[in-house]
Amino acid sequence: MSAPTMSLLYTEVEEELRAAVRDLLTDRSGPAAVLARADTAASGGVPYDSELWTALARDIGAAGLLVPEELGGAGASAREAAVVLEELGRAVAVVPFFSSAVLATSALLACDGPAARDLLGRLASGETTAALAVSLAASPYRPPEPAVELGADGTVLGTVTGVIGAEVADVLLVPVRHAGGRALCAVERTAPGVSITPVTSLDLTRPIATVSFGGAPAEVVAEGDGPVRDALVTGAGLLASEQLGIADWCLTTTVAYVKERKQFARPIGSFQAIKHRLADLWLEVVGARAAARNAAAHLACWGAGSAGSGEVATAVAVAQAHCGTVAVHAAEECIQLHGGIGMTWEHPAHLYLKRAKADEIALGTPGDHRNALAGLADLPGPVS
Amino acid sequence: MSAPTMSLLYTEVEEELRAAVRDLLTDRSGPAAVLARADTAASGGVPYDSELWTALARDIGAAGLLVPEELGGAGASAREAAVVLEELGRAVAVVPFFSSAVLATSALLACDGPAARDLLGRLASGETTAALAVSLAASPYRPPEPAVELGADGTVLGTVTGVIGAEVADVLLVPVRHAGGRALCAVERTAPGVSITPVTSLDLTRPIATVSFGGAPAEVVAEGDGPVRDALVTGAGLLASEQLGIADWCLTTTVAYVKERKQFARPIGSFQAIKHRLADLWLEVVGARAAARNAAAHLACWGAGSAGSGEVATAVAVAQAHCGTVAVHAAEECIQLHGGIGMTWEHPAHLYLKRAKADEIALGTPGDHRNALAGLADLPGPVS
Amino acid sequence: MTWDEESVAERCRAFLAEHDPARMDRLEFLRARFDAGLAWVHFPEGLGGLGAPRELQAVVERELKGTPDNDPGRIGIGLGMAAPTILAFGTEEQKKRFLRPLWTGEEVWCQLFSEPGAGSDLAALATRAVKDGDEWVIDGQKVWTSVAHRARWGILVARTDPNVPKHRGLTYFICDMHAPGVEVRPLRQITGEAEFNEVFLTGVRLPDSLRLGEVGEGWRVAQTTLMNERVAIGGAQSRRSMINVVAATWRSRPELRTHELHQRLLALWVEAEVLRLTGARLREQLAAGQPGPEGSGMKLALARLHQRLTGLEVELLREEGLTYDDWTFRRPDRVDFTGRQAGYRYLRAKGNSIEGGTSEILRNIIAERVLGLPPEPRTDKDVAWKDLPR
Amino acid sequence: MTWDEESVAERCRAFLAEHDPARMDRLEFLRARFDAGLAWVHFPEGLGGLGAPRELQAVVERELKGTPDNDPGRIGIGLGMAAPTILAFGTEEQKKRFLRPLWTGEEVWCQLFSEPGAGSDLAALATRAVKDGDEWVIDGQKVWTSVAHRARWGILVARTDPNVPKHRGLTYFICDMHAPGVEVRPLRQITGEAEFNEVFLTGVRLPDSLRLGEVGEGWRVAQTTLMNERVAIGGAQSRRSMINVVAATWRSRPELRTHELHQRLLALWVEAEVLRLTGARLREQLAAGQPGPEGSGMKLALARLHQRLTGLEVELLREEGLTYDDWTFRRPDRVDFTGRQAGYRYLRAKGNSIEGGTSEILRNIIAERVLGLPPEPRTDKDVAWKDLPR
Repeated sequence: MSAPTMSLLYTEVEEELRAAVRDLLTDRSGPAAVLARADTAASGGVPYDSELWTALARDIGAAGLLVPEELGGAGASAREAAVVLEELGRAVAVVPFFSSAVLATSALLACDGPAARDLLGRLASGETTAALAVSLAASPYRPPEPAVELGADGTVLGTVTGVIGAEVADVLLVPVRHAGGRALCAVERTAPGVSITPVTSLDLTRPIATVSFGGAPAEVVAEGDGPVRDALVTGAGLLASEQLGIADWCLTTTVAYVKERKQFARPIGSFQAIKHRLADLWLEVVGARAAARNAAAHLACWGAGSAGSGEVATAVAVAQAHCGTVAVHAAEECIQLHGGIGMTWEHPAHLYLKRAKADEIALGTPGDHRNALAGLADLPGPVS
Repeated sequence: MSAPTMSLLYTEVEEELRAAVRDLLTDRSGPAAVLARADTAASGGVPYDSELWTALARDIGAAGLLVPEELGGAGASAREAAVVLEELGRAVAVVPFFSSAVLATSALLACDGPAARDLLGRLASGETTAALAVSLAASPYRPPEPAVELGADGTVLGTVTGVIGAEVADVLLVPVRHAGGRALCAVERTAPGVSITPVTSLDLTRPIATVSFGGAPAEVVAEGDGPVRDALVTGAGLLASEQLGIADWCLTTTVAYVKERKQFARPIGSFQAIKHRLADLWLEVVGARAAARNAAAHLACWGAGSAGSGEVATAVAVAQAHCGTVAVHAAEECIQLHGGIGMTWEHPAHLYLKRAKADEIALGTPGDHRNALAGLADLPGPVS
Repeated sequence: MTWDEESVAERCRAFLAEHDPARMDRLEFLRARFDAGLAWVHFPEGLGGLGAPRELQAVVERELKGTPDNDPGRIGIGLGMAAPTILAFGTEEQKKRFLRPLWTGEEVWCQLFSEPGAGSDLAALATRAVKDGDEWVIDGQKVWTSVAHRARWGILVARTDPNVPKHRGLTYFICDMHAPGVEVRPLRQITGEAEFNEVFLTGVRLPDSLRLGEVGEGWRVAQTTLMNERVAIGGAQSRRSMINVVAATWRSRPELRTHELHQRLLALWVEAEVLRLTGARLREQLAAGQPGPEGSGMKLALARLHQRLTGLEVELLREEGLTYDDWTFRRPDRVDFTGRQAGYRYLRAKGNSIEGGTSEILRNIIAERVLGLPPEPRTDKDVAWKDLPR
Repeated sequence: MTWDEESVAERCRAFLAEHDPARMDRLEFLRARFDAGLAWVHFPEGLGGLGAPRELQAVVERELKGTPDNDPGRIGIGLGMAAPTILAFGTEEQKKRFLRPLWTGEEVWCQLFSEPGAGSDLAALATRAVKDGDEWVIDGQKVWTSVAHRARWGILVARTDPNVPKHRGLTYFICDMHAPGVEVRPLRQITGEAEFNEVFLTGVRLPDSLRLGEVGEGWRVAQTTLMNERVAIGGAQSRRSMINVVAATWRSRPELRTHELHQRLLALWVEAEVLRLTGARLREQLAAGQPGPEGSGMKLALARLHQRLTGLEVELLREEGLTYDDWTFRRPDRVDFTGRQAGYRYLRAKGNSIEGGTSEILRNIIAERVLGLPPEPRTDKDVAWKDLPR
């Protein structure tokens, strides 16, 4: 791979990747399919589509995008992962890409040593899926204290709530505390003492679960909490691209609807108040694209060492502060401008609203990211 | 006078007072007259209209509205003063009603003793005008430390900035510090050592000045800082009615303009985006009226002792938090929806914008008032 | 006679002296209360009222506090929309027949107005009513019909003349929900439950005696219903306001607070308080016989406030905000906007700016009827309904 | 030839070797630079350019840094609006005559478009141009004309045919501002100064050689001018951005900070940064030959941002925000939105959403041209201008 570019545009390679993902999702994860998955989730089932995941992870190679080539991955960068997330957001697809190929993989990429490398190799092939056992509501600015304890006997004990992708993970990466401080451990899903309890989630297309470790054998993949911090920053920055995808779908779908829907013998999209609101929303989405691209470009260069961590953190915080709000706003406007039909279960708009709202909380709220900018942009708060 | 009512409507007596004030202002303080006053201010002159003030203060009796009947006043309440302020706001009239008949008078009403009573009698007749030498930007929640010192020889030394109505005041009420603590002093405008320097003000219709006391003889009218605190709370609460008047003028004038102004062969007020914005603005103004009336009613009952100070403070803070923002928003929409003509000096809209913006800062910003509600409404901030 | 607070209170005490709720069947008590004119005092005598000023109803509620009530949450559409319309446009027979069991709750009512193709543009509705002898034959589809599955009667607007402009070809009916050809299907919504229904009307035969108002006057009759609906929604003083729900969460969870959320909460608290005062002022105006135009805005403002408050609450709760209480597809007995859990409140509030008139339509109404702004150019006012583009 | 970065740089160095600015008259230097094709490299050869890609202008600016410039702030209308229009629609004679002194700054240009009755609806303008032999006689009133009092030429749109629909009866002219009948009056604005003028045109005679484009084609020509204006406003990378001005105040005045202001400032900082990135992405697209529609939105977004930022700054300054620097009625030489004092910036920013296309018009443009939403019903498109309601 050539050195990542800081360009805010999409490269040709990125556009090709997007086309492949979009084709797959159009085939396998259209609105009806996703609604069926949501019904499964609403009935207490696990909604993930393992065939879709296999096609995405293995055939397109999305699982190993961030994994270096020498470990069997694509050796691509955050830029390409961002494009995949845009498409997954646009389809509210029910796959563990973000949980495994972004969050868990980013954590492992920040680990040294053979255990992490072995795991990365397994993830790259798409045969193994991992989950980072950290609450989705964790903020990169205040990473949670590890709730799990690593005993002297090499087993882990404790419970983590709010975990995504755990139901379909083969390996759980869990931050632990032990006598020497903190570490990141890998636990096989099938190990004795591991239990995963689904929680009724607001977001039907990416449910959360409670993960309990009742003395399960664990392998330390890294000491310290650096890997978790890196994963939360990378995850936050890339989540902005998923939010962009959500917002883009909501805007596009709403624009198409108001062109068709007639009331008072006119398309409702010819009413000026609606036109102006959609123009404003379009501006927000245009800004979201620039901000999300900027975060991805900075994360890509961070990997390559050419962007300082302050710049990366600023790019991530700006993207999250903006995109998190835009996605919710777009989903809310989508519902409102669809009128009654947008309030029905059978129209997919609600799936986007629920995803957008969950994403707003995920990995720092917009307010958390703005507050982080107080330090990053030298805009200190009141002297108390 | 009968006991003040907590009604949010206007009483018949209030409506009669309003009609009298509005008639006077229509005659003497129309847009052209106010623009001429503003030109005077812009050229460095003192814009106050003393004839108008005489008519308002003496003939209508506005100067003594808040002064008890036994001291020669009208013995009316904050409700009536609020109605006068609505009309003065609607006309951005250039008179010292707020500075003298509200701020200075409220301070004196909180004083005991013959000196204050004498002064109130002089103010009630409308022959004497007073100014409270406190910055207009002072917040009732953090009253400023007195900048003026009262010496053992009974003279005052120090400078106060941001004072309104000083240029036309006969008496200056100045908070002082002295060996025994704090006090409120009265200083005659003509006393030796008093100098008043006009400042170029954003608000052309209510300029501010710097008031310096270079050893002027002073009379103590009250010990302590209670009178200043009372005046700031009363002033803030009643300023909401002025802001309501500003907002109401801006809305009414804009609605009238967009009905007349044609572009694209239609009145611009027939365009839906403009209609919706004005509907939203109307809702804000409706809320401003309820909030301003509520503050006035509570202040009226506070005087009569039937509303607790927490309730009064809440009513004042809510009114200020809302009305301060609404007045600025209404003035900004007024300029925008007038298009180019609203940007010209010859159209009065800018006078309202400048007054609204200055009022937003006056006696606590909307943010200050919201923050006060954290305590008043039991909505505490973060545990730090 | 002219009623005042004292005479109404006296009437209540006399009624209670003769009707001890502890020793009577609940329904018998309610029927007797209706017959005593203590159902809705501003209704005429003989129709559950005393012909008294509306605000004296508060005296009745105070005096009869603790006695069995008609469970107004269950029969809101009857009380808030059907009853005032029947009172205004019904024949004497219709008033006598329908108002009493409506008020006692013996007969539940629903509203058959909206259609898939006629939401904001209600006058464009397509459900047909064709006269056949002394009967009308109804065919069409209605939607957003709450409690249709429990309803005995529905208020229905249908098109009786497609050859005139849309507002002029409508007629208002009382629909017998037990008649053959009425099919009710639950309509699941984004909260997971089915609070509403779709109602399919296929060859439903209604006697002409169930027509309310004149043939072709349906739009005017419906305006009365809609006006009452918006007043009911916007003017409702809910026992448990949304701001108090969110404030309670805030107070009980200090660990969740941030400066950013604090500022937003304070701003919303002010907005809620201003709205409360606006509503109080409106009620004062109504009581003083000066009905102000503020009512039109209350529903609009409440919808926005509830949406912002519930959005804030979900965000404030963080990990708990990622959860939901129950997605089960069921038909709730009643709706409580402030009930259940934060996620439900957030999702349900999205409907507040759509149901009973969208916020967009309400802004049009304020702009035109309150501010007097000119209408937009209309292309649909003078065209026969059948020739309108769809 | 095909120009690239290196060959343009080489040309600059060669030019400098022959023209030492230290030893030349400033104007002579600028004229020589124009003649060397280094004025605007994307213009054709002989007209101040090299026929090179637009982005290579940056190379010229870098190489010639420190040499005398044409003071673009003083002649922005000529550079940003007149020049591209003359290039697109002018005759060879017009291009030769006007572009060189326009670029060197010897001749200042102004824009005579808006009228008191034709702002957003520019095509409704009423200034008449009547043919009289080989001349046109102009009568009418223009407004919002900056630098009219210093201008040698003005770009003018006038009505040549009132009997056809408004867009079709317009013709574009170059107005000789020294011609008899041109009267310029300063127009005082809310900041106190007169940045703009009213221009009264009374029997002004212009030779037909000053017509730009065909008779009746004025609307199309004017679109080129307006498009360039909006790109110039929205795409300008100001040296000193408003957010930095406010941030500097914030940093230097810790005693003024509150949590409320802090949250608002942080939100605006994010908005400014997102807008900066949007602009950067737009420029990348332009450079890559994929002009995106984002340009239309930049002006809209900048206006809103500047208004919020300046409003925040005045509030933040508290007592200082109650003051103003100078109300003197004067004609400023140039406008610096970020200059002077907070009160001035606040008032001046109010114009940002009006001048060069109101925010309302820009939203219409985005909705229709970018999102493809249907137009509103129009009643003024097929009516002769003289029959339109006013």
